[in-house]
Amino acid sequence: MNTHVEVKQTAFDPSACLAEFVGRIGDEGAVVSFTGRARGHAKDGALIEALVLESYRGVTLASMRQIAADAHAKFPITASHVIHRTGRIAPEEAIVFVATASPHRRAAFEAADYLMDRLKTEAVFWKREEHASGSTWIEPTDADRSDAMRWSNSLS
Amino acid sequence: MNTHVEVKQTAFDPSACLAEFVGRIGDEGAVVSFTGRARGHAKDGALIEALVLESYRGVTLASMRQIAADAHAKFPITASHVIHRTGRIAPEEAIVFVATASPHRRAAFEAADYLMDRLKTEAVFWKREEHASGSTWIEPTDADRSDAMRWSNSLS
Amino acid sequence: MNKSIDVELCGKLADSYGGSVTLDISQDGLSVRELFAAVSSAYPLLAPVLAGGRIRACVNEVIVPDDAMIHHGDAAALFPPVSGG
Amino acid sequence: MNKSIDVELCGKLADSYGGSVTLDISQDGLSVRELFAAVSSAYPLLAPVLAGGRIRACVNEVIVPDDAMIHHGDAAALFPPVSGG
Repeated sequence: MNTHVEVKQTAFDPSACLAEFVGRIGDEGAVVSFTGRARGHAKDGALIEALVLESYRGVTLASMRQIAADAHAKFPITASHVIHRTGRIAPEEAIVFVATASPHRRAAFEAADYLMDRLKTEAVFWKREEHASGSTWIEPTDADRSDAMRWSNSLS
Repeated sequence: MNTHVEVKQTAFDPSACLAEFVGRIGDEGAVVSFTGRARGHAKDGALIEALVLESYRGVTLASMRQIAADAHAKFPITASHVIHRTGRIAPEEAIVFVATASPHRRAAFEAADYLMDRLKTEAVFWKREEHASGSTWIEPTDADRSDAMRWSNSLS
Repeated sequence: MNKSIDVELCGKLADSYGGSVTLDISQDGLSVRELFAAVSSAYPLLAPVLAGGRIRACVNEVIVPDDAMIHHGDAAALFPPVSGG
Repeated sequence: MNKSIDVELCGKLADSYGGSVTLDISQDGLSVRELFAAVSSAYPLLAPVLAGGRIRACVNEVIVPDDAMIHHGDAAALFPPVSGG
């Protein structure tokens, strides 16, 4: 299985990840990437100073590897790339980068979409937003859970 | 409308496009990119030497701009980037690069997916694959047409 | 007095006669429908594909309907089905 | 003779008592169910969230069911709902 899964302690550049990913695939016709970035403002408009992500030993990486393996089992993709930050993340910095390659456009899109839905709800991270008045733990939203449910009726 | 639409005569680097795109957006949480690349083998396994794309004067760029405008009208995206090659394209080179940004993951995915479906079937290009025994014109497949139809029942 | 017009042939339409063909047209011009008939008559290898209903005419960088008029000096082109990406 | 075990508290569970708490446990160990009760009793601010049914136990880097056993020397942790991305 041609996948690269990594937890990063420091800031990373999504375009460098895309370059690395494209550099290790063949002549697949379709490459999809998703970059999740730390926002600078909460829904109520309050300034967010940082997003802090906590991981747990090998469990976090293992959960990401399982999700990548499931994506390869479920979709005809030939390669994937899953990078996730931990630690203190400034607004506009990347939190997560996912890329997929396939001969088929639809498979590449769906697998990237699936990877993100699973990462949002099942990857072993805990995150909180720090703002002037304290910090707020962020859990998956109802939308995140219903997005993830889209795939479950045909899970292998 | 924060969109950049361009026809390129020469090879371009999708990761540089992603860097440029991310460099001109704000703190949007979701960035999706799609790269379409020239394949090296036809479905029957025959070696493809090059993909040749033809465009027509200002009509090609206008068709791409219309598709980008429709994506902005249809989805809550804040920015988009649409680059398309013309001319002779070697296997593994990028043909098309699309990127979208949104506060919402689903909107970014759907808008990129939509842009590609429309570009495949409505952008004013003609393409042929060159191989040892001659060349073959490529038209949208049935899958391309049915992909594009997915959006039409809710077209604004 | 007749004038002539160059019609650009895009994509696979260029396979038989190259990227453009020339037609004599009257000073009053002709409709897209008449253009198709004139091209089919003067360049018979194009007749089958022009009869297939999937070719569009482009005049001065705008895709136009069958009853649009074309005059000497216009930039006319014929588009087979497009395919980007 | 009783032994002790450190239980790591992940995410929001660390808000009240920091990132880990210590429990005395018997030499026979205890089940996950008993761990929840012992933590709730010794660290009462954690009792409501542990009773909510959404906390999972992780022993030696594996998420385990309620009847799994934990012994002195195991790496135990409590996970609130996870959220990546």
